[in-house]
Amino acid sequence: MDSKRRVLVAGAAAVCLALAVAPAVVSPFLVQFLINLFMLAAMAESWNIIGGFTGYASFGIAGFFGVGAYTTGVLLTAGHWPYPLALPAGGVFAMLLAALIGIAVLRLKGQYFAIATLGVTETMREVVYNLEITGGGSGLNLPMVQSPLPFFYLMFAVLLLSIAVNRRIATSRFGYGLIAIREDEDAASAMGIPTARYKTVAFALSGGLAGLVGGVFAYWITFVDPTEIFKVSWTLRTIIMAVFGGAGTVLGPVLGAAVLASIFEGLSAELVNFAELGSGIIIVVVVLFMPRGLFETVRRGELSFRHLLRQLDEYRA
Amino acid sequence: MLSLQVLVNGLLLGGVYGIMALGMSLIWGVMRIVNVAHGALIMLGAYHAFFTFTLLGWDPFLSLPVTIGVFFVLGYAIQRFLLNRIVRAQLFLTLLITFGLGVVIENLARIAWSSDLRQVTPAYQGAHFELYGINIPHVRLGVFLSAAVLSLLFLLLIERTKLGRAIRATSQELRAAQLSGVPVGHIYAVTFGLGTALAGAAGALWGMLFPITPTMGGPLTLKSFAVDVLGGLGTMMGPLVGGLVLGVIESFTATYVGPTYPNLLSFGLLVLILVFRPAGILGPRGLSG
Amino acid sequence: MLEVKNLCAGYGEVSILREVSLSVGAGEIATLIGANGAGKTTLLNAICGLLRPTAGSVAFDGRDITGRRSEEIVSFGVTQVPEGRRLFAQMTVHENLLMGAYRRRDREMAADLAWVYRLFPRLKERQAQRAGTLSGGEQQMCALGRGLMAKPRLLILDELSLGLAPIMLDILTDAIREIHRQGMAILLVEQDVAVAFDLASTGYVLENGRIALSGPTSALRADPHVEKVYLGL
Amino acid sequence: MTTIFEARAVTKRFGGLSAVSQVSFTLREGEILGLIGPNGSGKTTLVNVLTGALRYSRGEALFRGRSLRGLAPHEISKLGVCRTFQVMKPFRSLTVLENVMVGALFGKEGGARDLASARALARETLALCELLPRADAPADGLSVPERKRLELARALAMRPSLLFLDEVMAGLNPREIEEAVVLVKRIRDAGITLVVIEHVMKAIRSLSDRLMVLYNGEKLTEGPPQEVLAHPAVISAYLGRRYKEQPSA
Repeated sequence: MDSKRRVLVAGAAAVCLALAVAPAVVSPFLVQFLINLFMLAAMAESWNIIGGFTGYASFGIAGFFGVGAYTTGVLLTAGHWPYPLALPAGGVFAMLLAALIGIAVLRLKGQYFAIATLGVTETMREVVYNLEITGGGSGLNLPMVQSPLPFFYLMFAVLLLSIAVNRRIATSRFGYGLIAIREDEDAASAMGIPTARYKTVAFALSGGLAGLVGGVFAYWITFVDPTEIFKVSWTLRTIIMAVFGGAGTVLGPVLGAAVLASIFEGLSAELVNFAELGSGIIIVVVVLFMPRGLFETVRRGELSFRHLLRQLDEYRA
Repeated sequence: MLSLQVLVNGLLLGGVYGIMALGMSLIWGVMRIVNVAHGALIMLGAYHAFFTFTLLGWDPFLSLPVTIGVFFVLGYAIQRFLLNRIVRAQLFLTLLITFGLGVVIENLARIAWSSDLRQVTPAYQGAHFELYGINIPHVRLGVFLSAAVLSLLFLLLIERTKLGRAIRATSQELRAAQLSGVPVGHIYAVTFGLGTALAGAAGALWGMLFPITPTMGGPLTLKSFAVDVLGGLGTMMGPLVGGLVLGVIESFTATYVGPTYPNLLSFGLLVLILVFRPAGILGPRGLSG
Repeated sequence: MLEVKNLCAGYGEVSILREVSLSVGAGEIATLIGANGAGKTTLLNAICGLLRPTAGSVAFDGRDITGRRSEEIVSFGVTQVPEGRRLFAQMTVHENLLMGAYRRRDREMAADLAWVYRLFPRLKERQAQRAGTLSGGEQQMCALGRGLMAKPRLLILDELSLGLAPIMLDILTDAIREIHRQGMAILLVEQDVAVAFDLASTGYVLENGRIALSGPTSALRADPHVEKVYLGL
Repeated sequence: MTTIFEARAVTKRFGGLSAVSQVSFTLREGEILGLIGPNGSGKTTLVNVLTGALRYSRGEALFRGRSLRGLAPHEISKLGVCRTFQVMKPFRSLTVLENVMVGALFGKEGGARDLASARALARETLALCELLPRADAPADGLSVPERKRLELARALAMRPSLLFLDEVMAGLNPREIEEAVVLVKRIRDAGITLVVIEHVMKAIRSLSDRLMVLYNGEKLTEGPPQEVLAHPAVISAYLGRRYKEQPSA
């Protein structure tokens, strides 16, 4: 490994160590913030597989997040499954559902794919809303767990898993296939890439990971209701973090999540009322000035104000 | 007789659905932008009607033209100074920026007017009349007729006027429109202005039927999606047909299946249509590319 | 009338035009020939304001129109009939022609419309028909008619002969001669060397973004290089 | 030399208009067939049908006796029938080397399936196409001739047995055309059968063993270059009516 990579790995190890020790040391509020940060980062990483690498901007990540949460929740409560079984089951079910939906929805492109995945999420919410087993409109209660510590490590583990999956993809034949599909699907198909199969696998992986995150979230919050868990803002906040950080890179989405989550958290601490407003303004500013994402903009050394203004003209009417 | 009443209720509601979706379909047809802030603009329209009604005492139907004018200017400004900069960016950036815009509008409304429910209650709120045993409230009929008149005026503008020709030309062949001397940036701004005006009007009408809150926008954006896709995205008549059809379907589902099922149906329909007949009822074939 | 001097243009980092100069005199027909990918359409887009040139200048009737917006350039009297016709497919033939006159405020539009219908009687028959339903040749007539409706002083035709049946080509070349007789200057961008040399008095040969040869078409016709590159005999 | 490829009455209709109708031809192993015809004569449409990008309206094609009709593009390229694109389609955010690696990774069966051997094969192919110095440059920074060679290198890295080259010489100046001709000959000497679609007559004449002419979607004629190019119908169809009849304007 050349020196640059050795430094990178050492840095990552140090971060992991610090985070592992953190819960014992740091205030309960910060623990909650870190769990939330891990969750958002893991969601951004899972979206990155289909939205970043493959270039298919799915607006349905909240759907699989919700499916995972509900599946784990139902297995835990009605099914009396032990959590260590219920959680992975939630992820696997979300993955299978994503594969099934993917086969149909991935035939669409661009705006149509986005609207279809948005519709999928809405349909999932309405299905859950009308089912007995999921507690219908009143939601689902899960058994309480006293300390948030297990969720701190669990969510961190899911984040590491999602980063590992992204890394594995980025440095594999499958990853090159996905990137080729993003860049030019016709050329990719002509060069021997089974595009339909690759897209479906990417969509399933993305859905499965989001399902896992949902499974941890459900048990952490111990209450799940359809309107809250399937909210469109889950999806869009995930996407803006991935895009802001740098979609299509391994660590970009995590960086984006870390920066934006801190800003959103900071905002909601001081000006409670204006947090959402702040996040809306940030989204508009990021898309206008840094459409390629923070990661890419920094890498190209274009963080200066002059470059940002030039960015404004690139996509003018 | 019940089914006739349900049908009429569905049609009356379908009128508002149609006008709501028409604004989104226009913006999509001309600029290929999916306006996620559409619902937030509808919400603003409802508040605008509410305040002109409560503060100035204007009748909500009579204040419609004012709403349309104000929202046209608002829409023109949004496109001219914000969206024209990213109109050629990749898809999900346009989706993201309109989502950000929607969040900003929604939260400004929440901060400015708080979250408690508002309702436009003109004097004739309760009045209704019977026709062959069917109960027709004045307000609902008024809303339907206004929506119908607005749609007609809009279609005439698009089909008969020079401006309408320029808008259609730009949506069908951008380069040829430029080479014919059409100022495309201005036409985009006018188009977004018209779309926003329609959203504002739809909001004013919606506010007479249902409670007004800052968060009413989100579901309305999705409903407009469903109507447009059902009717045929990017076509002129599609949204109006889609609105009536969805209004009737939801009305029947609510009555015969259960009050919580209409949304399940409309979103399920949205996905099924996109996958199997993306062109919708009226749209040309092969829009899935 | 049209003066292009040392024009450079391209997309992103890839520069396509390298110091191109050409001119079209008043009432003259000039032609620009070259293989596809040589930069012909890029040059036209730079002239007509669809693409901002990176260097050089474009002047029309002495007025500098470099980098001006396309709608301004149309109102100065420069109109381009684009490659591949690009009609407004869902709109009727009549509406397509009206769109050509979008910038005009004067009264003679009705007279011009009548003239276009006399020039192309078949368009008159099909005026209420949707442009997308016309045959290739008829679409080309409609595109040409749309350009004429802008009452240009310089008409630029990009690949008029593309995919046309010979008889249709004859009708259109006759129409061009008629238009030229009305005093209009024409810049003909063509792949069909025969048509180009038949109509135009001066010619420019564009190769890989550079003007390789220029001069009267009678001289160019006999030039070995032209024969070698464009016929390959 | 054995017949490697056979097209039988290949037809493609869009609505009423048939872009390609009843085109049949055969290819012998290691041969170069030149495919010429005016714009809109159906050349690219024919390639799109044969390589699976478009569905057949009628007819079929056999590669080493096996029918290609109904196969998806990636299945066809796995058999060793590959193509380049007339409108170049580089993977912009990837480097030149990575573009070619995609070809190596997903080309004919039994090729380089791990990144290391794909990288090595890609380097070799870039050397063949004289693009090695540009290996680490982003694909969208290349000049027109370089992009043409990238298209070629990507297809070569798939180790094809039969390669359709769609206007790899369009827009090149005479010197660049000479280099491209040398390169294509080197590919043919590596045992690859080629169908070359070009407008540049000089290149077509020196490269092709046989020439096929398409006009309005139909096969006008086929045969050795000298014979085909002197054929009166080809002259008038390809050059346009009047060039030869009245040389003096």
